[in-house]
Amino acid sequence: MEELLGGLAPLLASMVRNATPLVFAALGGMFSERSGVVNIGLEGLMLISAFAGVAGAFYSGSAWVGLLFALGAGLGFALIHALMSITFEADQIISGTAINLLALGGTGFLMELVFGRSGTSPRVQGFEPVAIPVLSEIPVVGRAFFDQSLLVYLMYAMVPLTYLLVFRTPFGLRLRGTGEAPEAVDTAGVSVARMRYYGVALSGLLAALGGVYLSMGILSAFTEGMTNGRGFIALAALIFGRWNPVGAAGAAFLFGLAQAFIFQAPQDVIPLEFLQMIPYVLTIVVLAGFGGRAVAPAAIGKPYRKE
Amino acid sequence: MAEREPTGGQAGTAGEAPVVLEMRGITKTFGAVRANDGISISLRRGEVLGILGENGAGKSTLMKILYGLYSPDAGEIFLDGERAEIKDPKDAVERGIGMVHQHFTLIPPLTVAENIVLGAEPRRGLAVDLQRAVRETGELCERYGLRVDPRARVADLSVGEQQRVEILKALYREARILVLDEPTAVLTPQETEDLFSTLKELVASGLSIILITHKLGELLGVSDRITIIRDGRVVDTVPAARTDERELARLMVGREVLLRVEKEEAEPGGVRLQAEGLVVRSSRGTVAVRGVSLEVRGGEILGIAGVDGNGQTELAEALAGTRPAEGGAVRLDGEDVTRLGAKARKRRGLAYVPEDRMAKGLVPDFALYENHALKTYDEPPYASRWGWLRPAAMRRRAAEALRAFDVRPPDPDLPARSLSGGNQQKAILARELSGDPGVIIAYQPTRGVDVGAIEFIHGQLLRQRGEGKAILLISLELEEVRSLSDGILVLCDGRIVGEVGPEATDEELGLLMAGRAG
Amino acid sequence: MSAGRGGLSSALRAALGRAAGALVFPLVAIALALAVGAVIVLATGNNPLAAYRALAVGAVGSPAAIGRTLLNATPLIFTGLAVAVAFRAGLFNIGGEGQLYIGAITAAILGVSLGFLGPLAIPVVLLACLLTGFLWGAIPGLLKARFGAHEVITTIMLNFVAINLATYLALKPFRTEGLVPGTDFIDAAARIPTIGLGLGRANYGLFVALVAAAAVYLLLWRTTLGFRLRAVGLSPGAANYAGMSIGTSTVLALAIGGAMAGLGGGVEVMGVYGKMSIPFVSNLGFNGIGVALLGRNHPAGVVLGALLFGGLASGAQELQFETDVPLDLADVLLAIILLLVTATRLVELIFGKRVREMASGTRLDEGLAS
Amino acid sequence: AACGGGGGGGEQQGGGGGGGEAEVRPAMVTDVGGLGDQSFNDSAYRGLKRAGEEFGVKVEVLESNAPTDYVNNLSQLAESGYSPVFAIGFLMTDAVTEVSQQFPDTQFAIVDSVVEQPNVASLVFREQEGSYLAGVVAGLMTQEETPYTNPDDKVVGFLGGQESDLIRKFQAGYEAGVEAACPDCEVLVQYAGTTPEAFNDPARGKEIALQQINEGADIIYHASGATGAGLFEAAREQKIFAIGVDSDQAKLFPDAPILTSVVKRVDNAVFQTIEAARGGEFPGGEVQEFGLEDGGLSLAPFYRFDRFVPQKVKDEVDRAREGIISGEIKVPEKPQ
Ligand SMILES: Nc1ncnc2c1ncn2[C@@H]1O[C@H](COP(=O)(O)OP(=O)(O)OP(=O)(O)O)[C@@H](O)[C@H]1O
Ligand SMILES: Nc1ncnc2c1ncn2[C@@H]1O[C@H](COP(=O)(O)OP(=O)(O)OP(=O)(O)O)[C@@H](O)[C@H]1O
Ligand SMILES: [Mg+2]
Ligand SMILES: [Mg+2]
Repeated sequence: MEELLGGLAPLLASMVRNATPLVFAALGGMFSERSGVVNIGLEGLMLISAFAGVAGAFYSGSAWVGLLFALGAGLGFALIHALMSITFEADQIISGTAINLLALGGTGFLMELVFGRSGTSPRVQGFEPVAIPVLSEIPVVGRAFFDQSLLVYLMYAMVPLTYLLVFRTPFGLRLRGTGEAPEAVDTAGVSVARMRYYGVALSGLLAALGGVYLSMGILSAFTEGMTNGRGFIALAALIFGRWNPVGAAGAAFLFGLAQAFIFQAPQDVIPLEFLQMIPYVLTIVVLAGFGGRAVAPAAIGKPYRKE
Repeated sequence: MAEREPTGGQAGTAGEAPVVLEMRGITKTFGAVRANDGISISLRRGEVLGILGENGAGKSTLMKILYGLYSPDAGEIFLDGERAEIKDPKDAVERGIGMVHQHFTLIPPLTVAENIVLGAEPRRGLAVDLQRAVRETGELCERYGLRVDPRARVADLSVGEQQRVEILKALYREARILVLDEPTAVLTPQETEDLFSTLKELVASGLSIILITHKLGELLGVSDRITIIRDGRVVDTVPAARTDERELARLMVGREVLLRVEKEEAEPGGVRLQAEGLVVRSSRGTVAVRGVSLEVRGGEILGIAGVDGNGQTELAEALAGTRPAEGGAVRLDGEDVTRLGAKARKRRGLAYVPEDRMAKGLVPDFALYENHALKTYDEPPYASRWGWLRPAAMRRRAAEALRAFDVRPPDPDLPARSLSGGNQQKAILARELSGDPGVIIAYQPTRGVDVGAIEFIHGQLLRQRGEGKAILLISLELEEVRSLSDGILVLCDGRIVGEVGPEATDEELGLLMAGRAG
Repeated sequence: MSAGRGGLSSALRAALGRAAGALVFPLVAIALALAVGAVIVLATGNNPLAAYRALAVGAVGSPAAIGRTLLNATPLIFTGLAVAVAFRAGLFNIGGEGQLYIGAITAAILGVSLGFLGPLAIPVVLLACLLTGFLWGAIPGLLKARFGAHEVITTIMLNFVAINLATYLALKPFRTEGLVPGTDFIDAAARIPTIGLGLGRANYGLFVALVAAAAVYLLLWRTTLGFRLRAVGLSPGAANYAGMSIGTSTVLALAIGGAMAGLGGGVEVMGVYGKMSIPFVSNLGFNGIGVALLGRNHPAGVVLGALLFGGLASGAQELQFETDVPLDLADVLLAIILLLVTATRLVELIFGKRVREMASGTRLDEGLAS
Repeated sequence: AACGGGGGGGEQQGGGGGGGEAEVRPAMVTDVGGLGDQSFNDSAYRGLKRAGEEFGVKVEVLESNAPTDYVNNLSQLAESGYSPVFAIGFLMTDAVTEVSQQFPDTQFAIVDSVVEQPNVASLVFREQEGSYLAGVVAGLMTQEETPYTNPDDKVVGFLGGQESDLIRKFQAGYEAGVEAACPDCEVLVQYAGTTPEAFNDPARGKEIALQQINEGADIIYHASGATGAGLFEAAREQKIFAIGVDSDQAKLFPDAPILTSVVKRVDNAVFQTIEAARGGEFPGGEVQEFGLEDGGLSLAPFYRFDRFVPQKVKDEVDRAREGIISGEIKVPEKPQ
C-alpha cells in the first residue's frame, strides 16, 4: 500500500505537468470555437509563445517580462488568424494550418536572430515550482498538485474562471450565441465580428500560457518544434470535453495521465510503440463508447457575412 | 412614379396619427438583381402597414435595410421626421426598431430568457442576472399575453412559441416599430389568431407595425393600409378597408389570379396508400406517431390537418420510408412496404414533397439538373449499369421538366440555391411528379410561396388527382386543406382524432386540432 | 434539341467561369505572399530578386530541378486527394499521415516478400496498399457512422496509432540487419522505375498519382457513388430524404480517402526509398490538407497545389545553396500563401465582387459543422 | 551558405599548402536534425568550418527538411563540383550509397555509418567506449556523498532519444561501465520514443528524468539530442548530476549540473578527412573508426564539480581508458 501510494504521487505530479499546457490550449480553443472560429492553429500559437517567452526572459532577465512577451506573441498570431478568417473570410482550417507553419518556420528563422544559435536556446529564468504551504502537505496529492509552477496554479484558477465567464456573464452568453447562431447575435445588436475577434484573441492568450508553461514552466529554454503535437491533442481534449471548460480540462488531465503512464511502464516488457499508442487508443475508445455524439457549436467554421 | 407624397394623399384609418417612419427612394442591387428599386413607404403611429409582393419582390430586402442588416445603395430613412443613419442592427435597436425575421434568429441551445436578454443583459456584478432576466421575461409575457416559459430551452419550443420569443425580444428592447416578416407562414389558425390579437394590443399601446405576409385574408383583416411591391418597385398603397383579395392579387402579380380552387367531383378508385397502426419515434426519441391508420384512394386527395409538431413530420417520413416505423404497416397498392427504404418505395411509385425544401427537398449547392435526379440518379437513363452517370440525360430531362412546371429561370445548370423559394418549390414538384407516380405525399407544398405559385401548385395537385393518383396532403394551412381535400383527418398528439368533410368549419376543425372534441 | 444544346453551352461557360475564378485566389495569394516574402528576404540582408530567381531555378530551372519538384509533389497528390474526397462528402480527414504510413509499411513488407515476381509485384503491392489504406480509413468512418465519434479527433488519434504501428513493424518483426533501422530493400526489379529524361529520381509513381487524381475526378462527378457522396456532403438532410444512407457514405468516403493516402505511401516506398526506414517521411499527410484546400478540393486543383508545394520545397534547396536565406523561409512563404489563398474578402477588396462570385463554385466552409 | 564565384578565380591555396596538394572543396549535408542539433550536425559543421579557415577554401552546408532531400542535396553538391561531400548521420546511408555510384569521381564521407563504395569514406565512432567511461563515473559517483548524489540509492539512469542501434551503443557502453564500477548498481533505461521527434522533446525528456530520479537515480546520462535539455532542467531542479553527450555540454548549459560529457569529436573526424583528401590520401572505401585512442571520443572535464570527484574516481576512469585502449577491456556494442 505504502509503495503503491509512493508511486502514485509522482505519477499524479507528472500528469499535472503533462496536462497543464493541454488545459490552457484547450480552454483557448474553446473560446475561439465557441465564437464559431475553428482553431487548428493552437499548436502554432503555443510554439510561437513558447519562443517569445524565452526570448523576452532572455533579453530582460525576468520570467515575468517573458510571460508578457509570450502573451503578446500569442495574441499577435491569434489576431492574424482572426484577421484572415473573420475579416477576410478565409477558410479557418487553412488559416490555422498556416499559423502552425508560420510559427514553425518563424521560430526556426528567429532562433538564429535572437539567440545566435539554432536548436535549443540558452537557459533563461523560468517559473520554478512553488510549494503552497498547507495544501502541499496533504499526503500523496499534496506534492503532486500543490508543489508546482505558478503557471499550474493559474491553470487551476483558469478552469472555473472560464466556466464562469462562458456560462454566467453577458460576454459568455454572447460568445455562445455567436458560435450557435451568429445572425441572432447580430440582430440583437451585438457585433459578430467583434465577438469572434474576442474569442480568437482569448484563444491566443490562453494558448500562450500553455506554450510559455512548456518552455518556462516545465523547462527554461526553447527548443525548435518543442510543442510536438500538443496543440492537436488539446484540440482533441476540447472536442472530447464537448466544448465545455470543465470537460475539456478533464479530458486534458486524462491525456496527461496516459502520457505519464508511458514513462512509468517498463519499456522492455511492452514495446514503446504500443505504450505510446495508449493515450490515443484510449481517446478513441472513450469517444466511441461513452463520448456519444459530440455536438459542435452550430455555426463553427462558417464565415459570417450579412449580404 | 413610385414616389409619393409621404404624408399627404393617403386616406388610412390611422390618418391623423403622426408618421413615425418613412423610407424614401430605397434602392438595393445584388449583382444583376435590383431587389429594391426606389421604394418609398411610410408608417404612422399606431397603425399596421401590410406589405405584399410575390416571392422575390424585395420585401425582406427592404426590411433588412430598415434593420441595418443591408446598407441601401440609395435612399433615406426618416424616423419621427428626422433623418436616421442605420448602419447595423444596433442602431436599429437603439432607435426602437424591432424585427421578427422570416427565418428565426434564435439560439436553440439557450433558454427563452437568455435569448431575450442577449445583447441587453441585466447584470448583477459581472454576471448576467438570470433571475431578473427570467422575471422580466415573465412580466413581458404577462403584459402582452404571450405565453411562453422563460426557462425553457428554445430548441424544445414549438414554432409558434419560438415566434413569441422573437416578438418578446423586440418588446424587451422597447421597440416602437415592429417588423414582422411572414410571421404566420408557420402558425396554426389558433396561433395566428392569438398573434393578431397580440398585434392589436400592441398597436393600441402605441406601437407601429409593418407586416409582411402572402396570406391576403390575414392582411386584409389586420392591417390599416397595404403597400404592394412588384419587381422591387412600389405598385400601389391601398387602405385595407377599400380593397379585396382579388384586387390585391391582381396588383401583386400583374394579372388576374384564381383565388378559389375549382375542383371537379372526385371519382375515387381503389386504395393505393394505406397505413395501419403506425407508430413512429421522433429524432429526439419520443413516440411521435401513436398508431395512425389511414387509407388514400386513387383520384382522391386526403387532407391531414393539425397543429405543427403533432407528428406530421414523422408520419410523412414513415410513409415515405425515410424514417423507420416502430410498429404498424405501410402498404402501397396493396404491397407491404414497411421494411422497404425510401428508394424502394419511390420505385414503387411513391412521390414525396417534404416540408423543408432547403434542408430536405433540395441540395442547395447542386445544380437543378442534379437535384432533378436526386432520387433516380442511379437508374436508367441517368446511370449505366456499371454506375456511370449520364449528365447529358439528366440535363435534358431536367430542362423539360423545369419548363413544364414553369420554374423560372428553367436553366438546369443553375444551383438550386439561386432560385426564389417559390421556384424551388416548383422544382421539387417537377421532380416528384415526373415519372408518373401513383401516390403523392405532399407536405406543406405551398409553404411561403406567393399566390401565383400557389395557384400553379394547387392546379398541379388537382390535375394529378384527375389522373387517378392518390394524394395525401399534409398542411398546417386549414384553408389549403379544406379547399383541396376530399376528406380531412385531424392529427393531434400523434393520433387521428377526427375525420370531417371539406365543408367543416374553422371552429370544428380548431376544436379537433386542439384535442378538445370527440 | 435546342434546349439541350443551350444547356450544354451554358454549362461549359459556367465551368470555364468557375475554373477561372478558382484560379484567381491561388494566383493572388501567391503574388501577395511573394511580396511579403520579399520584405522578409530584404530584412535578412538578401536581394529578393536573387532569392526568387534561385527559388524558381530550383523548382523548374533544369530537368533535374523539375524532377525534384515532381518527386516532391507525387506523395502530396495522394494525401491531397485523401483530404479532398472526404471533404466532398462533408468529412474532414486529418488522417492522411497515418493512412500513408499504413500503405508504406504494407508496401515495404509485401514488396520484399513478393520481390521475386519482378515488375509484376508492382501492381499487386500497390493494390494491397490501396486496400490496407482503405481499411484503415474505414475505421474512423465506422466510428462515426456507428458511434458518432467525431472524425476530426479519431483521424488525428489514428495518425499516432498508425505511425507507431508501422514503426513497430518496421523495427521489430520485419527489421533487417544493417545500420539503417527499417525493413529490407525491395528487389530493384520490383520497384517503380524512374522516368529518366534527366528528371533524376522522379518515377512513374507520378503517373500513378495522376491516374488516381483522374479516378477521383471520375468517381466524384461521373459515377453514381460520387453523386451520392457529394449529395451527402452538401446536404445530409436531402441525401437522407432521397434515400441515401449517410452512414455508408461516411465510411466509404473516409475509406476511399484512406486508400488514396495508402497508395501514396506505397508509391513512396516502391518508387523512392525501396524500403521503409525509421524515421520515415513526415508531414506529407498534414501538407496534404493544405494541398487539398489550396486546390479547392478538386482533383485538378490538388495536382496543381501539390506541384506548388513540391516546387517550393525543391526551390528552397536552391535558395539555401545560392543565398544566405535560411531554409525556414520556404516554410514561411508557404504559410503566407496558405493564409492568403482562401481570403475571399481580401481578393474582393482588391478585385471587386465579380471575382468572388466567379469563384464561389466551391464552398470551403461547408461540411464542417457536423 | 554562399558559394561565391564558383570554382574559379577566388580560390586560394591554404597557407601551409605545398604545391603537390589536391584541391578540396569540402561540403556537408545535414540530416533532418539540421544545424543547431547541438550534436553531430553542429559538430561536423565545426570541423568543416575549421578546415575552411585553415585551408582557405569556401565550404558549403545544405540542410535537409525531409528524407527526400538527402539524395537531392548530395547530388546537388556533387554536381556543383564539391568534394569531399560529407553526409552526416546514419539516416543518409542509403542516399550516399546511391549518389556515390552516380558520381564516382566525387569523394564522399558518411558519419556514423558504413557505405562500401570505393569513393566513400565511412567515419564511425566507438560510442560505447566513451559511454563506458561515463558509466564508470556514474557507477562510482552514485556511491559518493555530494550535494548531488546520495550513496544510499545505488541507482543511475540512461535517457535515450529515438530507439535505434546507434543509441543502443551508448546504452551498452554505459551499462558495462556502471557494471564494472558498481556491480550492484541498477541502471534505469528509458527511451523518449521511436520517431525522430524523440530527439526533440525536452518536456518529455524532463518527465523521464524526473521519473528516474523518483526511482532513486542521482546520475543520468543521456543520448537524446535536444530532449536532453529536459534532463538538465530536471537535474538542476532536483539537484542530481547529468552527463552530457556529443559536445561538451557543460559549456552550452552552464546552469545545469552537468558532471561531464561524452564528447564525440565528429569535427575532428571531418577535419582529418578533409586534410587527408588534401594530401591526396582520402580514405575512400575504408572504414575509419574513431575511439578513445585517437581522441574521437573523450570525456569532458569536471569543471566546477571537480571538487566533488575523489581522486580514486579519476584514477578508475584513467585505468578504464587505458584498459580499453590496450584492448584489455572489451566494451560491448549491444546492451547485454
Ligand atoms: N443576399 C442576397 N444576395 C443576392 N441576391 C439577393 C440577396 N437577398 C435577396 N436577393 C435578391 O433580391 C430579390 C429580392 O429578395 P427578397 O428576399 O427581398 O424577396 P422577398 O420579397 O422577401 O421574397 P419572399 O416572398 O420569397 O420572401 C431576390 O429575387 C433575390 O434575387
Ligand atoms: N447569398 C445569396 N446569393 C444569391 N441569392 C440569394 C442569396 N441569399 C438569398 N438569395 C435570394 O434571395 C431570395 C429570397 O431570400 P430568402 O432567404 O428570403 O428566400 P427564401 O426564404 O428561401 O424564400 P421564400 O421566402 O420564398 O421561401 C431568394 O430568391 C434567394 O435566391
Ligand atoms: Mg422575404
Ligand atoms: Mg423569403
